[in-house]
Amino acid sequence: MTHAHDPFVRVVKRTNIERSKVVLFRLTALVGALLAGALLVALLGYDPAQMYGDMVSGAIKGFIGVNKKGVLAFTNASQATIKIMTLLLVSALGLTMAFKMRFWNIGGEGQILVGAICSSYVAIQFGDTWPQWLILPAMFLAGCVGGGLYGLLPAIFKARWGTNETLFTLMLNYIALNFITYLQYQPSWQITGTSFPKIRDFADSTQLPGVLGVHIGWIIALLLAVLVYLYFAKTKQGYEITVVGESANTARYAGMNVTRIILRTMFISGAICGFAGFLQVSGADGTLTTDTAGGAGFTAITVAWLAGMNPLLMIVYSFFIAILERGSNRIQTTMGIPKSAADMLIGIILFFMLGVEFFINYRLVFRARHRKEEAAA
Amino acid sequence: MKPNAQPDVTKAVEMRNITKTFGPVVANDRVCLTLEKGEILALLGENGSGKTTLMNMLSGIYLQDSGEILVCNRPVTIRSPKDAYALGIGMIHQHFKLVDVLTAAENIVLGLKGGHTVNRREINARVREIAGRYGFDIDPAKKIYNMSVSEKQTVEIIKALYRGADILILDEPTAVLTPQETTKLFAVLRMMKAHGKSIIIITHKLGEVMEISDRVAILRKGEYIATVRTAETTRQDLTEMMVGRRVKLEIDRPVCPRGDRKLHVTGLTCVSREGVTKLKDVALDAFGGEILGVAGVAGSGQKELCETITGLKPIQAGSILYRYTRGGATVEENIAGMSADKIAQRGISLAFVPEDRLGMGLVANMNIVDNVILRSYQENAGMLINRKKYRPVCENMIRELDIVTPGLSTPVRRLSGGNVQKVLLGREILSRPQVLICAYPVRGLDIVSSYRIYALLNAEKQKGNAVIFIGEDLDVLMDISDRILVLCGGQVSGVVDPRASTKEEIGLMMTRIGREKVGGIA
Amino acid sequence: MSYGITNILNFLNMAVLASAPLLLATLGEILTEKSGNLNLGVEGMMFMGAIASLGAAYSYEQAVTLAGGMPSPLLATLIAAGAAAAAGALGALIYAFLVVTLRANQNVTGLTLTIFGTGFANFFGELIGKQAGGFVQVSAATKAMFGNLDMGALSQIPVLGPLLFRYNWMVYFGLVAMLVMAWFLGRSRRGLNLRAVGENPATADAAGVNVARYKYMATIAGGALCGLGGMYISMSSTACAGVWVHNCVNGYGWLAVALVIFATWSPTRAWLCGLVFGGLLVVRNYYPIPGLPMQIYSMFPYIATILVLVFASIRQVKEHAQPASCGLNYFREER
Amino acid sequence: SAEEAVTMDNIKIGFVHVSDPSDMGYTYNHDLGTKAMQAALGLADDQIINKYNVPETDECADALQELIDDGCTIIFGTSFGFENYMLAAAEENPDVEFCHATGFQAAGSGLANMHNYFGKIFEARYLSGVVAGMKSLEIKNNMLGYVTAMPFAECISGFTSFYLGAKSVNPDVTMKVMYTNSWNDPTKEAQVAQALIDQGCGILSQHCDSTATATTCEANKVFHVGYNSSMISVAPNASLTSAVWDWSAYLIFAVNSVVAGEAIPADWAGDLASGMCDLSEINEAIAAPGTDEAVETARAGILSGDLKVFAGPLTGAGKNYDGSDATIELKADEFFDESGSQSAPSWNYIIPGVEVIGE
Ligand SMILES: Nc1ncnc2c1ncn2[C@@H]1O[C@H](COP(=O)(O)OP(=O)(O)OP(=O)(O)O)[C@@H](O)[C@H]1O
Ligand SMILES: Nc1ncnc2c1ncn2[C@@H]1O[C@H](COP(=O)(O)OP(=O)(O)OP(=O)(O)O)[C@@H](O)[C@H]1O
Ligand SMILES: [Mg+2]
Ligand SMILES: [Mg+2]
Repeated sequence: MTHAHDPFVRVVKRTNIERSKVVLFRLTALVGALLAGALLVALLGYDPAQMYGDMVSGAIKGFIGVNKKGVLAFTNASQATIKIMTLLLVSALGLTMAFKMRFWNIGGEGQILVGAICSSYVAIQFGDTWPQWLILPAMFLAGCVGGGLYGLLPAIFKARWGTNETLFTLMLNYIALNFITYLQYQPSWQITGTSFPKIRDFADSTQLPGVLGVHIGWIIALLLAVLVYLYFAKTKQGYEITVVGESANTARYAGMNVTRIILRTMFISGAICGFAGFLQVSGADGTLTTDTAGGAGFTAITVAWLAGMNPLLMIVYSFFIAILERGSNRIQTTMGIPKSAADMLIGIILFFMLGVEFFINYRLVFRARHRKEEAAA
Repeated sequence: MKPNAQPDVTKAVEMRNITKTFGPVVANDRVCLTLEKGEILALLGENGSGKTTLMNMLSGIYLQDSGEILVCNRPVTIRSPKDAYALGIGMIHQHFKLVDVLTAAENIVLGLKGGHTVNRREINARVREIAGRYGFDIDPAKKIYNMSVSEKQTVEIIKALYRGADILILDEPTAVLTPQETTKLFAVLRMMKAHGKSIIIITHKLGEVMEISDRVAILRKGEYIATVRTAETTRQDLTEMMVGRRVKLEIDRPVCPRGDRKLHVTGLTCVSREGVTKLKDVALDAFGGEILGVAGVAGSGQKELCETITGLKPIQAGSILYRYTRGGATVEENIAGMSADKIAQRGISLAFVPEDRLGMGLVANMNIVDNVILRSYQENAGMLINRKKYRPVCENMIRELDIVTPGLSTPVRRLSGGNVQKVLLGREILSRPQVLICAYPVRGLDIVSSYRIYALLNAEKQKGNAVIFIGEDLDVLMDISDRILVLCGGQVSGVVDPRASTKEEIGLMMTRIGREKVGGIA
Repeated sequence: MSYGITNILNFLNMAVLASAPLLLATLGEILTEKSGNLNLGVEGMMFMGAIASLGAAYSYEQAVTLAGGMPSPLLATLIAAGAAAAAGALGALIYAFLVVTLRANQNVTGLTLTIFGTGFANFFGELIGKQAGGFVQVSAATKAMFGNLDMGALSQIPVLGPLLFRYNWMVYFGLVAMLVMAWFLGRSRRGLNLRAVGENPATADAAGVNVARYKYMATIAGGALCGLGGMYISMSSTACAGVWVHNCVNGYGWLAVALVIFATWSPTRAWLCGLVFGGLLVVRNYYPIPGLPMQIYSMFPYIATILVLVFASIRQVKEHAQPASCGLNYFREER
Repeated sequence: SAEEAVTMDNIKIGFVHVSDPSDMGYTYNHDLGTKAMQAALGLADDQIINKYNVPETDECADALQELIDDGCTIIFGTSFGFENYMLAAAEENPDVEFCHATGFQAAGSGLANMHNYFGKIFEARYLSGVVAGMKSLEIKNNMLGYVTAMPFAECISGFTSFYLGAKSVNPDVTMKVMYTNSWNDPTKEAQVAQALIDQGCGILSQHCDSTATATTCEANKVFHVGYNSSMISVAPNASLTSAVWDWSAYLIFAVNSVVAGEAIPADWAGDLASGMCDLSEINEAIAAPGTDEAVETARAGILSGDLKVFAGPLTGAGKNYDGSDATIELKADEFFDESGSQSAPSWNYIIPGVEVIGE
């Protein structure tokens, strides 16, 4: 008789679920998201099949092949995708360092920019005089140190007073952005031959060599993913980060210098983001603008999260998001669908991905089934 | 309702065949329980036997998978705490359910129906009225975060009464109270019983069961065993029903020769960040082959004592001489002022089992291996961590200490309280310490688990190490310690030989009376 | 009146106007965070409110005009406000469903909402614009509804007149919303329950408060306020004044999130701090410091927020802290 | 497809824009030009590919590449920051013509397929200044305000010509200028406009992409002179007129040249005469009496060459590209040949009567 009042559905925690099932769930969510997106564009009078088709072909058409000049390279379409992916992947790896420590670094954008600013400083000062073998490492170093120090700043306050890092890092994004605007007005940084507030293009020697048509950064990014993976799985420092993230109290008790670990980790986190900034100015853009980071610091958060903080999975997810971003450029051309559709689609996909985690962690038992189970017991 | 339709209402609550599972764990397996009107029923069982779970179903926190509940002989469905209150059931949870930043009065009226606005004057008057009736002392406008544990408990009880609870459930209410506070609480409970309230109390302390309850219901591993009249049973019988076999109820105190002085603390003074003096001029010696008990009312500086010695809290004055062997030679070094990481760097292994097991001693989300390497991962050189080396060590520990776990990769958060404590203690012992400090090592543990822990501590003592045992249960302290240091308000009010003193004497020293008055400490 | 006084008055006027959209969104986020939901999607919800209000008012006007009627500016205004609130609430509903019911990570869900809302608004803004032949705008009569109110004699009182009585209705609406919320959180029973939910949901739950419902309600109402904040930008602020401008919210949502901390979760302080914030945003126009580049001026609000953050964390006041469970999801049977 | 001859029926034309037409300003206006060109040349919709909201980063290079891959044989880039990416693409793709607005490097690049274009918008601005000057006489407020994006030649040349136009009819007029540091930040534009109004300016003009200045003027019941496109529809009681572009003049010329196989000049500056720059309709309801006549007089002067905008006697102080101070002093019979040698504006001096606030 109590059954009359049974809740219609109850939530039961799953204790174990096979990996294959997890993958299946996630794929289902992805398909669901794509269908939802399709429904939306169909309602607006576009052909969803064509949209997705164009997106994919626009992003990875041909992928890799022998180009006009007879050398093996990524195709024009996929080059852009790989570049976006590189930026996202490196930034996500940097942010993961902080996230593993439960340090909500949403200042990736700012750290990328400061890294880019520092690299640019070197490029502008010495680009014309130093040889490539010297200028590139110098820019790399400047970018990492700059991004690292910028990441260190909120960490100092966090470690000392527990200052909320989420907003601290967020505010630092805007400060970095405004600083670039400031630099655009400095004659020593400006493009020559005009007073237009734009930072000049850097010398050719400051540009990273390409591999298969894309700057070498993409290979470094892949290596970095493996490195970060190993860092967490195998090193003492990785272990310390996890402990501090779980409980600073425990870490202190275990004889860890929590302050030092927070500072060190945030320096590395910022440095990797700074490295992403370096890749942007010396691999992709060849100059510094307020769009250098272009929101990657934020999108990378979702990449890191989607991958469940697993650096190797981030390769997959950054590629996926890159396809979406790149593909949306394409549909603007072919179908006249505004580019902002990408943001909306990414949003929808993420919503589904966020939602599906629930079904991976919990099981729903409906009233009817619950009674059957009970009867069987 | 017509008066003759009123059934015979002697049963306040009846629970029939209640089953509740959490994933694979069957917390309650067809449990039956009856609470009569106007009685105090003690609910007894080992850790994890399902007491809290059962009560949570009565108070609407959980919903049973199957079985039925009758309140005043009427079948009911309790889907939320609101339903429970409507039925006159109120529960005081083991971990208080109070909002820190709100006042007592605000906490009391939380979630209640009434006008759109909170009429503070009216509520305060009502609260005072209830407090007066049962002999409570309470300031309705005081914020919870300014309250002591027993004050908070008072708020919890008034909260239940304010909502018109006739059936009151108290989950381990005495675990955090001093003996004096417990006495006061029991007086209140008797008064409530006199007012016709029905009460269920959960406690691990058999003495209290015998003192306060009318009947005792016993659970074992989620199953209902029996309900007996308190007057017709003994502690030994209760224990047997609870555990399922005979257990010895005396604590060993093996005789060992007193060893070296391992720790020599003098003039230890510690002031908190807020400027409150927590320890003042504390002196103590710990010798090998001896268990030094530390007694005191909760918050008398026990926590600070442990944390200053282990370098987790800065001190204002004092010296802490620690004797250990370095490079073959025995040295006595002052470790005062060194932080925990400094102490660890010097190669000093000062084992410490903190009060907060999952928040400080262990990392709840990590598995056993990762928790065991916590204190020693720095030992091997290089950047890399060597987990492989520790797997056999952990397996060994699991075997030796009888730790119940699905495997090495299970996060310790999933383990039961007793097993969590075993992992923690086991790891600390692994480091072969010469001094082992344990804060409330058996808090919340049932009898069997507690005895296991006592045995481990005695083994350490027999190895010639110094053990400092900070406890709350004077009976236990007196049975296991070789000496007892009594703390009061952050000062040492004396060191006594438990064999030569009485519980009353020590109790008095804990509350400043007995010896010269200690003043000037907040 | 001397130039100095006029300049101060003008400056204060602008500070009030600049703070108005921030205030609405900040109030929304305070309400949301009081329920324990840290919704970082304010920017997204503002964007959704901004496009929805404009789009709805525009569609209404188009429909009526097409039918040969005369669109009513009052009705258009109401429709715009309703649509803005509904759009913000919709964003918040998505968030609440994911976070409260499906227990998703709050930070990531909020960020996603920002990404989604930004895309949503710019997408539809561009799309409607394309259909309207370039850009969308509402009729002049509707625009006038969002302009500064003429309060006759009141506006003429020296000093007080220009200071208090020369704003658009949304500024006063923000003030009223602030007062209502201050009363709600400080005095009302439901407000007390809400605070308990944000501080300690398990306790609220045990006390018979329907935690999920409160979280949903507060988050959705908060989202509606954020949506109205977005409407302020697209309709009321003279920046857009009823014309869709690509990317018009442009970081205001994040400023609102920061302002919540600045205001230490209090509606009344949100109003005051909002003024300070608004002042910082426009101060360079009224009190330029010779030699200080404008780009450095633009950093002021952000630097000020950081200073407040640091200052608050050093002081560690228990009462004015973030609701204790903020950012954490609650599931009764979890332990 | 390189073998296939380019004809009007198969030519594909690409555009790269930094924003989209909803800005109601620069891009909107450029887009109007595109539409006019399409109508004039009878092109099908799929012969024109627009890329909107392209940032001035590497993404521009990708957008260009995409247009090339899609078969465009002529590509227009409309934002200053695109120039270097276009230069690089031009070098890579000699078969494709690249036309870049506001830039200055084509002539010096030695690339036959890279071209700059812009216009003598200062002529139109001068006329719009005349409209404002007439109004200032009528309302007896001699203070003009000017909301502009950034302190560099294009903007400085813009407000100076506007001021000179106003001054030509009202010698007592002065002007306050404030920068927003952004081409398209409506909120800031509105705030800056409000600040100027608060300081007593009775007529505002602008050099930013959005309509925020116009709507702010409308709300404050002061007058406005727009830029890029007519803003009367958004501010019917404030907007007097606008200095506008008709980009179709160049677009048609360039596309015709490609089809005809003729070379496009490295640098092309449209003007009042060619119709590329002009004044939009004058809002007769609010314009001061006599405005039309005054404008026509000035227009005739400019067209005939008798009237030079930057004519002496005129002094100004500004900065060189390296940041050092620079001055100019034009004698009574001298003039500064703005956009004479290159299409991009180069007047970079602040003249007396103009006050720049808080740079
Ligand atoms: N939150 C949880 N989630 C999943 N499983 C749990 C959880 N809590 C406990 N368990 C499982 O339940 C088992 C029994 O736990 P329980 O607390 O009942 O142990 P116990 O019998 O009380 O042991 P002890 O006497 O040592 O406390 C644990 O071993 C664990 O695997
Ligand atoms: N929320 C939960 N999720 C998963 N398992 C749970 C949960 N609550 C209780 N359990 C499991 O149910 C069993 C009974 O737990 P319960 O807390 O009722 O024990 P108890 O008798 O109150 O123990 P103690 O004396 O330690 O308080 C244990 O195995 C416990 O691990
Ligand atoms: Mg247990
Ligand atoms: Mg329990």
